[in-house]
Amino acid sequence: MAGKTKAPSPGLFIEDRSRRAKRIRRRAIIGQMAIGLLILVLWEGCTRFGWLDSYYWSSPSTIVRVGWQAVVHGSLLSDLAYTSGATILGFIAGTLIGSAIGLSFWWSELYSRITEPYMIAINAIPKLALAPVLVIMFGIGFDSKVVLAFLMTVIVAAIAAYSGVCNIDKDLEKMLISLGAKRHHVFLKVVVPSSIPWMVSTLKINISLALAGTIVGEFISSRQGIGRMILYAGQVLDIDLVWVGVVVLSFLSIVMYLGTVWLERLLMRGRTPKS
Amino acid sequence: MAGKTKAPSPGLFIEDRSRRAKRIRRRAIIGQMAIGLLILVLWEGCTRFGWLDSYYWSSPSTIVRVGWQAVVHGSLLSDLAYTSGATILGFIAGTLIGSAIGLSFWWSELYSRITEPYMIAINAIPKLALAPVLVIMFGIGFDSKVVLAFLMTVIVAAIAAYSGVCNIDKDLEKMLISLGAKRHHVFLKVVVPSSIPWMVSTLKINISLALAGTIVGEFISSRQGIGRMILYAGQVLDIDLVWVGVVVLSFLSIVMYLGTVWLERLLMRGRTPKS
Amino acid sequence: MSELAINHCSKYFKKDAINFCAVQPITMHVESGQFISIIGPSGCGKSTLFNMIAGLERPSEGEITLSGMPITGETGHVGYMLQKDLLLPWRTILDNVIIALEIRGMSRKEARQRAIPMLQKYGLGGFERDHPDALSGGMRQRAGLIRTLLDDKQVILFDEPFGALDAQTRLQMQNWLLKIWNEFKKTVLFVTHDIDEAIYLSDEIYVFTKRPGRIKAKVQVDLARPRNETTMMEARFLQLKRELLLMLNEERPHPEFDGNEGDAHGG
Amino acid sequence: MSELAINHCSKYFKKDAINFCAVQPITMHVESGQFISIIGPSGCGKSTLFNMIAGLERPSEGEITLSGMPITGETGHVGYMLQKDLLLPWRTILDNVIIALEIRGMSRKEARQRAIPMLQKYGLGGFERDHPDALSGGMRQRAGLIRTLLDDKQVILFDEPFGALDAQTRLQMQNWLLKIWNEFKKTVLFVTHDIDEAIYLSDEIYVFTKRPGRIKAKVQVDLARPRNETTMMEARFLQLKRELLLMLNEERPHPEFDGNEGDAHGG
Amino acid sequence: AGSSGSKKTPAKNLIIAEPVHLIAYLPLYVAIDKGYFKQEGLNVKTITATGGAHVTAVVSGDAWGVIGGPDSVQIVNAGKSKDPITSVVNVVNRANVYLMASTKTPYTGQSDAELKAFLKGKSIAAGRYGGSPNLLTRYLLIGLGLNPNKDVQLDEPADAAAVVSLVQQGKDKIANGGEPQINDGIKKGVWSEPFYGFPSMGDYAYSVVSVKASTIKTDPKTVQKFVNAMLKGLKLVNNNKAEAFKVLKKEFPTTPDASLKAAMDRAYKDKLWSKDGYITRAAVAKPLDVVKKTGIYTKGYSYEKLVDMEFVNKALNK
Ligand SMILES: Nc1ncnc2c1ncn2[C@@H]1O[C@H](COP(=O)(O)OP(=O)(O)OP(=O)(O)O)[C@@H](O)[C@H]1O
Ligand SMILES: Nc1ncnc2c1ncn2[C@@H]1O[C@H](COP(=O)(O)OP(=O)(O)OP(=O)(O)O)[C@@H](O)[C@H]1O
Ligand SMILES: [Mg+2]
Ligand SMILES: [Mg+2]
Repeated sequence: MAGKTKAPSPGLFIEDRSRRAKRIRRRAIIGQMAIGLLILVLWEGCTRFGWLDSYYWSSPSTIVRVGWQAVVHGSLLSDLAYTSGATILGFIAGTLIGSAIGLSFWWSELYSRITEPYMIAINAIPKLALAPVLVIMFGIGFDSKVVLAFLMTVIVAAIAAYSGVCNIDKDLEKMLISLGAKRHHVFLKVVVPSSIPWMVSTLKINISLALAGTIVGEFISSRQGIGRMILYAGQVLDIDLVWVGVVVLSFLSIVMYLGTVWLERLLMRGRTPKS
Repeated sequence: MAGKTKAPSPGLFIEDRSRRAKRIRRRAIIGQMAIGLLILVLWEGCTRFGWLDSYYWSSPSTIVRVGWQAVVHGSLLSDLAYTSGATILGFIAGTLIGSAIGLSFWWSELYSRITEPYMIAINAIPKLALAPVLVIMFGIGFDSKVVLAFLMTVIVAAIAAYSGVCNIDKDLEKMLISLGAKRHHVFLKVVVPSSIPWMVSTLKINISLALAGTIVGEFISSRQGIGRMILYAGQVLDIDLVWVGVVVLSFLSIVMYLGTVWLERLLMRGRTPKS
Repeated sequence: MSELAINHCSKYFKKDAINFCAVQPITMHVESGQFISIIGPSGCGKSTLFNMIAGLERPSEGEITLSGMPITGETGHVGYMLQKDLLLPWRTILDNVIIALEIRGMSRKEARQRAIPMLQKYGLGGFERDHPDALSGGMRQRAGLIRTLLDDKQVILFDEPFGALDAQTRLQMQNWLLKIWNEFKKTVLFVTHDIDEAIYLSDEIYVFTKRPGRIKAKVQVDLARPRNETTMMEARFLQLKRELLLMLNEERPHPEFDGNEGDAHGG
Repeated sequence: MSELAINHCSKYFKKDAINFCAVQPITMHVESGQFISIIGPSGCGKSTLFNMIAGLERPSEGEITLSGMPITGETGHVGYMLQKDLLLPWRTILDNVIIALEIRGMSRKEARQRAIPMLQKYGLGGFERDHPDALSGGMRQRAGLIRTLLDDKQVILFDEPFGALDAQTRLQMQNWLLKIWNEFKKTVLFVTHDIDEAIYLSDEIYVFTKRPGRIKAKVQVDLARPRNETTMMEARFLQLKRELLLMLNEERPHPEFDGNEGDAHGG
Repeated sequence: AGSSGSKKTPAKNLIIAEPVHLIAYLPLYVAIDKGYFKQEGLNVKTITATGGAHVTAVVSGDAWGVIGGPDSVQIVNAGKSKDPITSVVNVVNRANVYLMASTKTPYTGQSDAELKAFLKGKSIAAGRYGGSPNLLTRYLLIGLGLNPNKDVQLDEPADAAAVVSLVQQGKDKIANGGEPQINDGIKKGVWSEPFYGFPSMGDYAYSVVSVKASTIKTDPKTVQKFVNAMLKGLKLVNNNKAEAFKVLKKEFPTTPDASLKAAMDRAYKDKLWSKDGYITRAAVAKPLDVVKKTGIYTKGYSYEKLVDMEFVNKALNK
């Protein structure tokens, strides 16, 4: 506005942060690709020349070939859809319900304190171990994978939301109460929105936990899914196919990660990153 | 100090927060025990009266009995030592090295941006799936469990430390630089200490991830450990013993959780909780 | 109209098992439409008194009435503004100022319609859809005051509302507040550490003793209204300032080196 | 002794692809041991100027010298204190004030020995082992100043150091600063929004224009030292205040409603 | 850790990787418990390695030998040819898998045609895909002219115990498995005695001990000692039921006696354990035919390369 004065004489040093940021972004993408390429080349080379045992390490070209076969002759695509579907559903359910649980702790400190150790204990149960019980409780269908993805995420989401609740600006609550607000007003208008950054902060971790949960669910029993494919491949020692599964899961997780980054940006719209 | 005037007349309303806090703490402990007892009684009752199939659900009394057998005739205690040892070592290594990685991102934005997607991808690899490769890489001994616990925690720790790095008060850096500090001064005197709360905040999640990593390591291959015991029990359909393992793990995780709470308090000494 | 009466209100806390007096019994009657300032050393209980009036804390003894109705321990009877603007960072300015109306159950749409002219009239036109982050400190306090005004309470408490603003913005805000007070004829209770500010704005100034707080003196500010920047150069202004400074100095425990007796402040 | 010279220094930023002038070319010579204040509207580039002197930002053109030596773009030649105390919350007060010595490579033990008498002398005795959280705002700023003093630079820049303090604490801090300045004979550059403060403290006041900043006037403060609270009631003081107020009012874009042209401030 | 390296003690440390801790591996446990390995100067320990890691552990050198199917050994050998793994002694010589029908839909037929008709359209809890029980079930279906992917519904849980609950829940009508599942199911009334047993296939190299070819080459003495002790273990298990049961109890301390007893009875009845440790051509052919028919591994094999019976022969001739 007022700063747009005459152009300064040439040869001046002028700081330009946005250009610098852009340059870094561009270089980062180039660097990422370069590293990716380097890994691929090294991997391929090492296995070609026998520095790495290609039986166990497979090789990028083999993985692509086997992966393509799995797409054409196998059911890789529908497996992928199955696994990502269960993961996303479980993630959404776990995050929403977990956040709700965490937020509900705002209503009573007593209640939250009583519940905490039980949540921790439940979280620590290795789900794979309780397969027979889980089969009885949740069956072996698609829902059971969703339930496991849900179970993996719900407690982490609850803990995060509760951290948010504990860090609420008490003065905002006070302000609202002084305006004559009831507790449910405070909850809806202050507690929930001000906990959002905390909930958002665990999305990245939760999406990979949800994926892990789905995979465990498929290990327990499944007719479809990447986890089932990997398990099968491991069982019959088809390590190339194991690698296909691993690579697909890595890509899936990166895609989901980007999804959470986008979600984060969406939820944090109109807020500066928390200090 | 100046407030210690004459005692007020009796019958006044006097606020006493520390007493209220103490009361809540006492009630919470009572509540926790009550709920624990309730669960035990319900569980025992339901399985006694056949509302739950005791074959799958076992029962508290059976679990205690089988657990005692496992202590006396089996090797429950040494299993417990094995699992918790690997977990704690992996947790410490993962947290320290992960934090170091996260902090190292402070030195270059480019480097951090290039690295991030690869970290995410590595984090998403289901370790159980790569069992054959992991055996080749890390063997089947105690170290391999530590490595898996490490792998589960290192990325989460790195992400947390990096969040800390991103949220550093730029003015503190500026102040130090204005005093003539070099980059390594800023790193050691501002970046590291001011990221500690962020690193501390993931300890709770990381301890259970480390436990999960150890269990997976024991599933892959082991001669000892609670994970191996659970796996074995599942294979011989000794579901009571599976429950013993589950209960022991739950207790272990609660103990470790309390340990991290203590560690948190230690590391955050002299700091108020972050706002 | 309404008169705010504080009858023998005191406040005790229990700390480390000993009773701790924050405010000694205070009795105060504020007539409708008056602008009252309260000054006193840090930690003397000014904020505690306000919390009691606003119903956020229960007095240990005594009673508070508004137009004769007891309002002790009840919230929602008076407006309250703090030094921190306390705008909700995730809401736009417009949605921030209507929050009291929302709580009362008015629909957002109606509330917004009512708020927009208010924002425009009082210097926030064009910022309705911005988030608080985008505004300067002065503008944020302005939004906070408009929120309080929309709540439409007869009595408004201000607890150091301009304490965090720089001196020039502060002066603008004082003039602006006087203008609004003049238009709305509210009863105002105003806590400040700035003696100039207290004199410039008030009809009456209560001086509190150091902790535990008690009314030390009540000073009438007999300066003509409307006041403007030249008022501050008047002899009577300077005389009042000298008087008040003297009174406050008496209440300062160690005039040279000691800060605020360990109360955390600032930043 | 040392003289600080700012020779035709300006600062441009590029924002959204257009050049944006934050500070117009400024030339200033500050003699050793002087107390100089700078006042001007918000956003006029005062902090940017200080950042250039401290070596934190590179000027777009021009040069800065200290006792004839060029220090443009170099850090560590002058002391710098901001409104935020910028104490490291995880260090005790004692360990906070010695940080500059540590950076220079002195052992902690030696640095502490040097700092303790300083803390005791200047009102922080007994607080050495406390963390900053436990201190009031005024005490924290005191610790910040002691940190700067221990760094032992001839020139110290203050950017609104007392802006976040309440009026009474502020006055104490001003007296304390004058006392220290008198003992240490440092060259001080002091940015403030408070005209009273500028007059009370300075030998000379530079008034800046609104953005992009430029020196509008240079006012000699011919008040006798030592100064105390009665100084503020003197006629010459009031006259200077009136003059400066007038100058600043000229620089205010919209005297009534506009705040700080959208610059975020406060809180 | 702890591969064949410790020279401080006279006994040589050997680690045998097992995919699961199984009642069927009793001869191995007996040889350990009764000190047969000790007598040969060996200190043998087992390690449980899942997900195909049991064979890998030998490849990586972490384990000295592996107990498991020759089919998985062949698959790994085909993948990496440098130092193939070779089977040296037989342990379980019957396909230790059975089919049970839910008590709600019992099977009473006798002929293949009846079996086919019974299986068609049923849902079967078949265990982890790629695992032996699963593959054998598929093999049977294919042999009967049924398509495992179309004509029946296979549920393939990774966890053995889940099979029982699947049938009990009514999700599946048929289950496969071995002991102790069978007995558990019978006790719970989920199913009755198996209606089909794969032991009927006769000699079947279900679990053999295999070591690296390089081990045979560089350290044949140790291999010989190991085989000697294994044969003693097989002998005791086959001849002294009471002693064998004691060891079984020790190895599976928390499993109820009844289950263990049922498992032993069934094992003796179906001649589970190899009499002499010898791996016949026919016994190897069957598992490799199973992986071939089910499409897991189709590249073929050579008995001479996969099996080395010189040690068993030497021990038997001694
Ligand atoms: N909830 C509480 N529990 C215990 N003590 C309290 C509580 N609230 C306030 N106090 C104490 O009561 C005294 C009065 O505090 P109050 O905040 O009312 O002072 P104040 O006059 O507003 O000070 P300032 O000018 O610094 O804002 C202080 O010593 C404070 O520590
Ligand atoms: N790094 C930067 N990039 C772009 N613009 C900047 C940067 N730093 C400062 N500015 C702009 O330069 C102008 C001068 O800012 P500066 O902080 O120096 O003002 P100031 O006089 O200190 O204001 P205040 O009194 O509010 O502290 C402002 O308009 C600001 O937005
Ligand atoms: Mg207060
Ligand atoms: Mg500034």
